[in-house]
Amino acid sequence: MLAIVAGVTLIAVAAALVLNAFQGNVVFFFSPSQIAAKEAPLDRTFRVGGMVESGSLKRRADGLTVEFIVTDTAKSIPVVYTGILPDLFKEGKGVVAQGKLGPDGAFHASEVLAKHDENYMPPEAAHALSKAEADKAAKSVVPPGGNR
Amino acid sequence: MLQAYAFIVRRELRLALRRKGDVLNVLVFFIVVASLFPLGVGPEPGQLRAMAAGVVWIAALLAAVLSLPRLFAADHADGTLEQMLVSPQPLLVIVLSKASAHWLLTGLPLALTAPLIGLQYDLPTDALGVLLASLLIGTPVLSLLGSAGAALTLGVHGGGALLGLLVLPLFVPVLVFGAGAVTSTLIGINPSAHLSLLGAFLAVSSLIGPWAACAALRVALD
Amino acid sequence: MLETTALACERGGMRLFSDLGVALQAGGLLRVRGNNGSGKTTLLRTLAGLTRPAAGSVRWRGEPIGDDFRREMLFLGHAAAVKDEMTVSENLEFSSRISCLDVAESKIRDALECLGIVRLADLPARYLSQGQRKRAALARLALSASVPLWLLDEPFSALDDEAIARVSALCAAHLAAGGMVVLTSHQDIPIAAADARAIEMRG
Amino acid sequence: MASRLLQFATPQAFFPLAGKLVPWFSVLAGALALAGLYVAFLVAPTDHQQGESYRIIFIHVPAAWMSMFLYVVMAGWAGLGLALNTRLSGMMSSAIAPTGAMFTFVALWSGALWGRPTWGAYWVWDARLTSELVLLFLYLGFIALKSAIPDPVRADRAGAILALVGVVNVPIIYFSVQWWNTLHQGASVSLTRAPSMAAAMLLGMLLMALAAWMYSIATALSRVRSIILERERDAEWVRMQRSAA
Repeated sequence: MLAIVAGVTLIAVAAALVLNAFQGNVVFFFSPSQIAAKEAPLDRTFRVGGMVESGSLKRRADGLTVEFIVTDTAKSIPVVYTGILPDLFKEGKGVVAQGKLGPDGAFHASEVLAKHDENYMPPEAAHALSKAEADKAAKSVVPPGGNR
Repeated sequence: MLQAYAFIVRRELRLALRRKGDVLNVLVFFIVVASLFPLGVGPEPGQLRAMAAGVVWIAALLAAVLSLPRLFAADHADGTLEQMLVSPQPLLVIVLSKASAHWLLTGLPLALTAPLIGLQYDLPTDALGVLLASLLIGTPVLSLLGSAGAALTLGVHGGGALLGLLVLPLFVPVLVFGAGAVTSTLIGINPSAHLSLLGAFLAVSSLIGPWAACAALRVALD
Repeated sequence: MLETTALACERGGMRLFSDLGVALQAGGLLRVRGNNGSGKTTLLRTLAGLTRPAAGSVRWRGEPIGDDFRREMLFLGHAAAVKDEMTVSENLEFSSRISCLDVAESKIRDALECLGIVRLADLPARYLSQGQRKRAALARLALSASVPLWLLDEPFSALDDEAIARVSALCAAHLAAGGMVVLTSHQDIPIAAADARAIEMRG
Repeated sequence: MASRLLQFATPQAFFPLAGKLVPWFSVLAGALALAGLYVAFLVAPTDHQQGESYRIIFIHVPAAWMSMFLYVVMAGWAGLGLALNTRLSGMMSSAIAPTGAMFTFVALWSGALWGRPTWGAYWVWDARLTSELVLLFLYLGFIALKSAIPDPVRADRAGAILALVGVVNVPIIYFSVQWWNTLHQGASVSLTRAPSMAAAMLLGMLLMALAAWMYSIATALSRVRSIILERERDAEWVRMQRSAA
């Protein structure tokens, strides 16, 4: 009898802790709006996530440093990155960069991460979809985890 | 019930302290393994800081696996384990006190020395605090699931390596959430999510581990 | 009190015995004879609830054996169950406490005295001879008068005549007080018992 | 009905039955595999993003499904054996394990080969590949434990306990790796959840999955026959079987 009671309480505790893990402000990364609102840590590396603004990708004279703007359609933040961009990095697509806020207000990234999604479909369907995506992306973007 | 738990744990501690070597060996092994990595990977602080949590946690896992076979082997050899199984005490109490004694002798010392190693790896103080917290929550899992592994491989030829193969995959969530908690503080992410998931896994393991250990002991001594 | 119905046991896939019916009442002594490998030890371990029978059942007071049964049973196997790192009295104290027996210091010494090894009380068990280790294990009998069922596997092995006399006296006293003893042995040691029976295990 | 089924529960009665079933399932597996491969390579269209390299999905996904499904089935048989003390269930769990491990290995390799053209690396610490790797270790642990214990009865029971502990942990391991993976790999912004599979592709994958399932049953049944012979070698009916053959 005691074992059953102990078993049930343990499972309840486990479930509660898992739920707590999800409700907490699980931030994978900070959005440009949060950075503008000074929520991101200033003196420490953190991650910024958002959409790469189309047409904002510029390569500096030294050929290695790139600049682009990450936006969540509300605010945007310039990002400076020295290194090779991942082959899946594209304007208009999502990106997450890890680095620090520089004194000049730009985000100096030490690492840029991109990930392809798992959709597989014939080319024609893809064109139709991407047109729909473009309209939707313009309206609103929410990073997963829904931070407060 | 609780009284039996207390004096079995006291007996385990008394036995262990009479063979001090075993307890210290595990601790020294943990420190040596954790100190080998900078020699192998290079002293560059940024790099060390990034892998500190992983190294410390993996060293803790290996140290635990190293010390698990002794959990039941000595008592099995001299027949005292058999006496415990026929004693009026519920087998669950015996398994829990053995696992607790194992944690007090390996998990706890590892957790307390980990911050020192964290300093070697240039971890900031708040990350050291999270490292200690994650180890305090995570190492009991090593003893709980580990005791099931030790019972399964009791008296089996080649038990040590086999035990590692059995329990290390089960320790993956502990490694992921434990090390993850520390690395997330390094990139400004609140570790509470990791720590509470670690706690959830501890709760689940305190259910699965003892059940499996009891069943395995009955099978081993059948 | 203790009874088995159609009990059958296997070892390594080989059937040792089957259809074994045994019954034991208060004051009953049961000797289990048989040559090596005939299943004597397996039978005792099955009665103690350690080994799972291939068929049939073991009942104590009409109920299948479980936690309560273990409160009223003492099982001593081949192994002396004595820790080398602990002294003789520490060993006895632990084995008695784990069997929920009241363990005053004086009682421990009396039990050791009863088995003639009280002078070894504070010696780590590592230094004991095989016979002394067996005596240290059997000392528990002197504390277990209140435990009705004694299951003893080869209690007399490795013992000298003096120790054998002490152990058989303990058994006789236990039987006289209404206790029950099941023991396996190759030697025919006389033990006074009102209801003494024996079974022969054919290999 | 149950009593009729139970009479097949003894190894001796199950041995001839398994013998009759093996050819049926093998033929079924072969037919389904041919149909599946035909659909996979000749009917299914190319993919908009990955062109032809995505076709490995017809091996990778069924293998991954089978690797997890077989672990659950193995744990089920093992748990049954532990509870009912029936020898045949323990043998079935031993018979399934190697096939499950093989599918896990195939899933891993096909995942890695697929990672090469798309993510640019043979091994990618993607959540699925990593938790699949851990699943392979769980299979290997089960097989190693059962072969390390000489006494078959104890081996079955110890293996059952390990399998049950494993089956509870598999979802937890997958979840923890998923969580860890999104942090390491960096969670990219996910937009709409578009329909992810074209009809023909789905059909190809289902056919291959069914083929894999039939294959597993066929191999498990033939393997359990050899386990039964091995375990019951000194039983009367096995000796008669051998003398008659």
